[in-house]
Amino acid sequence: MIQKINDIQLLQLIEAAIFASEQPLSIAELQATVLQRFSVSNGRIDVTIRQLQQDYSARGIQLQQTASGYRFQTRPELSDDLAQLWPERTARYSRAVLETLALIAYKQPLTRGEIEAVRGVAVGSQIMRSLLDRGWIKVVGHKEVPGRPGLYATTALFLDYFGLKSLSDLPSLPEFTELTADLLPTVEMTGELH
Amino acid sequence: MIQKINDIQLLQLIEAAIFASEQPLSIAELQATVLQRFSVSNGRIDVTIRQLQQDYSARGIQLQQTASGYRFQTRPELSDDLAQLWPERTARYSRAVLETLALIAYKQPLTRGEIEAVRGVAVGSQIMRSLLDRGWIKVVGHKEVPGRPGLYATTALFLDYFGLKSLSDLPSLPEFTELTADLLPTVEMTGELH
Amino acid sequence: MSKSLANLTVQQLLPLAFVRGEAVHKRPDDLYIPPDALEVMLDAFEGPLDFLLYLIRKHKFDIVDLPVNDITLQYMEYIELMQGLNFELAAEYLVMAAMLAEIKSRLLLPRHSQAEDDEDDPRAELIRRLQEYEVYKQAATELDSLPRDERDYFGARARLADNFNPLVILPDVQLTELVLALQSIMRRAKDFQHHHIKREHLSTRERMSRILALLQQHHGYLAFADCFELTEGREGVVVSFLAILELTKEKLVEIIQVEVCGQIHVKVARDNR
Repeated sequence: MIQKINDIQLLQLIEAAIFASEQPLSIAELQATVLQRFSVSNGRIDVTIRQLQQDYSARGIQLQQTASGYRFQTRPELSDDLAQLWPERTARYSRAVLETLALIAYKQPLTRGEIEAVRGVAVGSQIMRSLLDRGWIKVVGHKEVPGRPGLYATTALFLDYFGLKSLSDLPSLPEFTELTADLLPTVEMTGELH
Repeated sequence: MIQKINDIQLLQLIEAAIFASEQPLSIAELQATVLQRFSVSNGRIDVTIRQLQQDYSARGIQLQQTASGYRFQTRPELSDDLAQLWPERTARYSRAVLETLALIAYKQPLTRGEIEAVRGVAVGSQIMRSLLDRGWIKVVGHKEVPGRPGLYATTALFLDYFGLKSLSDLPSLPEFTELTADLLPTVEMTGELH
Repeated sequence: MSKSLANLTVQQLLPLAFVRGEAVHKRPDDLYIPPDALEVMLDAFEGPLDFLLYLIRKHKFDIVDLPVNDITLQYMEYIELMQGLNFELAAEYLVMAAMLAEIKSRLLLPRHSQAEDDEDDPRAELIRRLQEYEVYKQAATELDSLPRDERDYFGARARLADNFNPLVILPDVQLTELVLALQSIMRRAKDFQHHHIKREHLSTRERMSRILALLQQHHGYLAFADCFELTEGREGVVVSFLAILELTKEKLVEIIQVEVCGQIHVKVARDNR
């Protein structure tokens, strides 16, 4: 029953098995499955795996040893380009995010508390986080009131994204254009808010 | 923005992309994803793929072209040993499934009633359901007869699974052409048969 | 493996089902099939056409000459046998029996006139169906013998490197969306009694941010003169000056002059409340 297998066939079989398996394959698993009808020593498998590692050393994929066995994985340097294969689209920004961004753009620098005062609702940390992560806003200082809240302003990246040379290129609000062509409205906080 | 890529990097990137992708990758898909920031002609990709096919010609896996693109798959000679990796997996299909699939493949698009007319027997809903679930067939329209039954056709996934580049790669139906030619003399012969 | 695949696959054939495939042809040419084998056999057929094809092939009848008499007799014989076994006959088998009987009866009728020569042989439709079915039965066998994924070969995949990070495509925002958002705030803000609308140069607000950022770079302390970019000209200097005044008014910065006519400094405001 036990059959012989030559070195080339052994290499092909182990190579194909590791590629076809969903999980990493250990030497014991190779022995128990694809190699079960052959008489192959663990040492010979070791030699074959080292040969495979060498064969793939300069290729787009490499043979890696993990805790549970051997598997092929892509070269780390290629990860950024491979990411293009599965782009993850995030959901559109909520109204709260857009209003917060608009307020920071038109009324900067201002604190989160001031944004909340104008919007009339609390501004969640995740809203500020998503705008900070996007690189559209940054903290440019701290307001010297209790708690020293951060003062938010828009960034150069924000201007680049919207194709603006400066904030004065932001469109003026139609309903206020009759007041003045070049001036933009600002909501000033009442004394209690300062 | 458009960057250059040398031949070795290009080969590694295409190789890794095909290995990492769940579905076969076409040249157009490679251009639109991993190669989008590089300026690479389709001809150069062709050359690279031929190089890869040659690199893998004597290995345990091979680079194959299927209906929807390129994919790596194990050498057919190894399948019996590799099947040991999935002892519970069975790749047999019932005659009812195969006959239904063959009819859809060769006579598409056609309705379930038309399949039943040829097979002379009812086609169970679960047969159609499982072929649909598997992604091998799809409804491509409706026949304008009472009840507007769905018209079934095979998918690219069906071709991929059976290793076909297109429907024209299906084995031909030699008897079918003979049959239509033979039928006429048969009908004319009736006099002598009484 | 998907659930649907399980539906598609069949159990290993039972040993008794040797009637399918080559085993059938090796059987003696006599008609007799043991009743217990018949039940298994019927299961192995894909319907009455398949069964009829079997009978024709088994007895080496030429399908083109289709001896309806012999076939009908044999078909009926099996049907009776099946009924004797309380075998639940599929309607299709009975329809086929009826069709065979009908063809037979039509063939037995004497032919009267020349006109009837043009009439189709009643066997023709059956022959056409049998031949068409046989073509696709054969096609199914050939399809089954094609090298196939998960049987004759397996997909070869590689994992992504550990440093792989998915590419996140962030939502697009149009400038008009920002304006609309602000308009909606303004409409709501009008309802707040304690707010009042004031006009202001937007460039001043931008300059305020810039000066604060500049102060941050210089640890919160900057010479007054360094807050100005002289290359911007008179207008730029005015905007910067207004921005510093506005920052002072909003108590975000302080302007310090240690001695008369000394250097003026701008400093980020500390505890001035």
